[in-house]
Amino acid sequence: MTEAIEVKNVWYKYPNDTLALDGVSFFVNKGETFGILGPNGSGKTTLLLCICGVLKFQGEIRIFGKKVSQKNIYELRRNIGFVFQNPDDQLFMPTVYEDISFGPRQYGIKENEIKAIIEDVLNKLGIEDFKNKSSHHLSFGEKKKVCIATALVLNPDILIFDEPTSELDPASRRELMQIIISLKSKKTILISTHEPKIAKEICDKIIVLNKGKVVYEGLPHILNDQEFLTKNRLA
Amino acid sequence: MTEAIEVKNVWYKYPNDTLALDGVSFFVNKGETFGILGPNGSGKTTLLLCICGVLKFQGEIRIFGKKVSQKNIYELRRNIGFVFQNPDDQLFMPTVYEDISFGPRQYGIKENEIKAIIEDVLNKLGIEDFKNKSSHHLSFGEKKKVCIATALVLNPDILIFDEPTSELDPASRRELMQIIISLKSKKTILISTHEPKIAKEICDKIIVLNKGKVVYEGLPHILNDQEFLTKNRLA
Amino acid sequence: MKHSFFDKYSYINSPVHKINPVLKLILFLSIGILLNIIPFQIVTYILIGSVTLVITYLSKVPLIFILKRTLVILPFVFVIALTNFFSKLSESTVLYKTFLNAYIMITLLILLTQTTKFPEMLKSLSYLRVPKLILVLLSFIYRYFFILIDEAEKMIYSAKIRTYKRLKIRTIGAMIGVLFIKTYDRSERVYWSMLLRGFDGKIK
Amino acid sequence: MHIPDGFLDLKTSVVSNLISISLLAYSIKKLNKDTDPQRIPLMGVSAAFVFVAQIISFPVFGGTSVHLSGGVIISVLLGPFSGFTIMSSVLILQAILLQHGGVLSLGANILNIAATSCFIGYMIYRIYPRNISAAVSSWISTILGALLVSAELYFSGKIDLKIGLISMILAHIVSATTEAVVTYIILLTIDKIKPNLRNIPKI
Repeated sequence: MTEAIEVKNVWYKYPNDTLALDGVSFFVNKGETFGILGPNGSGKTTLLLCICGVLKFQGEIRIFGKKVSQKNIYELRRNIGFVFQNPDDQLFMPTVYEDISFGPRQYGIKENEIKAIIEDVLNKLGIEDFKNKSSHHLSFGEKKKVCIATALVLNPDILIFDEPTSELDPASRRELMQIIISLKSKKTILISTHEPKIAKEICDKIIVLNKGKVVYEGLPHILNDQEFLTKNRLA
Repeated sequence: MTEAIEVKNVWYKYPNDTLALDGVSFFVNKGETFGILGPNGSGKTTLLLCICGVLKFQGEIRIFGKKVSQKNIYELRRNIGFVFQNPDDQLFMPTVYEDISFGPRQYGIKENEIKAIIEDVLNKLGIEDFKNKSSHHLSFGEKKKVCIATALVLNPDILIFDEPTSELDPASRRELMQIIISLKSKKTILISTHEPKIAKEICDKIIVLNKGKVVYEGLPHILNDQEFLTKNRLA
Repeated sequence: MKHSFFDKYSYINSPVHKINPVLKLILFLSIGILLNIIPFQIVTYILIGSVTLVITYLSKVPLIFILKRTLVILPFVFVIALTNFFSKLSESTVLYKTFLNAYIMITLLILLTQTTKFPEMLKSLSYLRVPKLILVLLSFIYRYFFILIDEAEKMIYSAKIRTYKRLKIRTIGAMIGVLFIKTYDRSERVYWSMLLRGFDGKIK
Repeated sequence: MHIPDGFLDLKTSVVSNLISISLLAYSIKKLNKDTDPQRIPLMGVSAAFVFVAQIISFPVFGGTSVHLSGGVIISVLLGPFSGFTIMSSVLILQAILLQHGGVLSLGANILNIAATSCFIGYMIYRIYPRNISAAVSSWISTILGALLVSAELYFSGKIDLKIGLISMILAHIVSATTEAVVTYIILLTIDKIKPNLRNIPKI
């Protein structure tokens, strides 16, 4: 089995009855860095939340061959790390340490083990000083790194980044891209973005979403086609 | 008097005592499109809010020669249109029409006059259908246009855009840049951004802020200097 | 995330939608008072019941939507039924009358609000001399409810992605605390945006 | 807890509406005297916050869930008159948009839910103004609200007082306890992250 994620004919309706995902299908191979492109409002975030089983969709999603359902959510979610577009949506505990330890604690890992893992993750990201700060007082780029730490702490096989570079200045963006690139060889990575440049830079394969439908699936080379980009509001 | 905005040695401290602006000085000529560049957290938004007298700073700011103080702030602000980075902070009324009429009503303009001005502004921006909608029904890019309408409705001489393109997809970004360019010949425009590309495209003059200090003031050609950009976290 | 509007059926067109909202509100209140005063008679209820049905039909608001929303009266009906069962103090007609009154009133209230756009509702409330501060608070709730629920929902998703258990009261409580901090920060930015458009402490 | 229309008789409706309207008029008068213009947007967004906080469900045993009411927390943060005005606006909107509670019964609901928590609850909190007292006063004011509901239904001639009181209190023990615990946690979280928010003037 080499498919990390398989999405088969997934539908999702917003509470107000508009269709967010309209029969989306694609698959991501293990170890791939996969891009989901599309303009604002094309359904990218919704699709990512469906993959984690947070939103109740119609259709079928498999993670490493196992069907996403309410029963096996325990083992599946443990294997997925999710980085939200806006760090303020992701961080809800009083200190950075408590935010990062939230996941491990839920899975019953011992406190001293958690402490060691967190030291390690923070060190790798170069943010060990933040540990006892409140994330509320950090800069946008710093918060983003804390979010990556919360995603990495359980050492998942799959990492999902929702619009990772949005609102970041060029330097922080480059720094973040470096982090993602350094993870590329170890993880299966799913990235949503509206920036063709980012997809060209790091994605092995992409799909393009428009109004909840997949309008392209394949290699990122299509992102040099100006006409295609304009038609799908990506340029 | 050709100086629209004069900023002389302005200091600002956040409530938690960290220095946001550290002796900032520059001037903007009438009719100029002026860019304030800097990475996240360099003090751009704080500076813009000081210019409008919303935050209490130390130092001196003059708008068309008049010193910004608590006494005359009311009349000075009438001549400034401000477009916030996040439209949800700017639009707080139940319908688009009421949001745009908020400013004129505060300044005691008559209802029938307000109606005519709003029709005109909405027409120019091509969003006359939005009038009776709630901004909740609009997309991010559409909300952004409504914000521009709220800034234009009192026909101010100075327009301020805080990170105008943030979170917009490429197509919406281009549309927004078109609007700003169309206003260039009529207004003095102040834009804050962390994207050198945008500054190069439309600014006549720029300053670069870093940690609350002006590190460059002059023509935007410096933005081709890779070393300068890297040093100031803009590349 | 796109949430459905509370007043989502107010955007369709029907004869009931065209009636002046102030008139609708006054009619609603009069029927409420009338139902309280009149004695319990089958004929009267058949009459008022059929009028309600006709309005429901004309309004084009889906019946299933109305039926679902009327369920909120059940706990109260239950308490009264309990009294009825255990004590001889109240007669069974009290139960029937209360149930019918409550049912008619809630149906009419659903129809009133689902056939009136919220901004129009605000206008009629201001016409009825509801204080400005209340109107301002109502419009702020209407505007920021969806934004705050989005923020809350995303925090809940972010926690759910990192656990398989039901969220603890402690976690959700902390989230609400964080939500208030965000609320305060948001109100500060909204305040600046109001200042920049000429706000001087009084909304005109 | 929100009484719908049709359950109260005319005299109870009229009396409760008159009391609520006077309390509201007095609160608004107090607030209008305040000169800080920032209070208007602060109260506005806070009202939306209460509305949202009431929708978030808390899991309790047996797969059921309860909701926060929020009167004590908002009064402890912004003051009793601000809290009461905010809670009343939330109740008005819930009545006209969600049909939680009725229009004729609005006065009674404002008394049961807003007045108990924002005035009585806040007074209890002021005796010993610590987070733990906010929790205790949340518990007391929720139960007090339940008592008022039964009293109003009794005065309307709908229920037997004893049965009403017992069933209402039993029905509210869990939600009162949750309200107390959550109020405490919210205040604790704010103290940890942004303690200066506890210094907002209390009006």
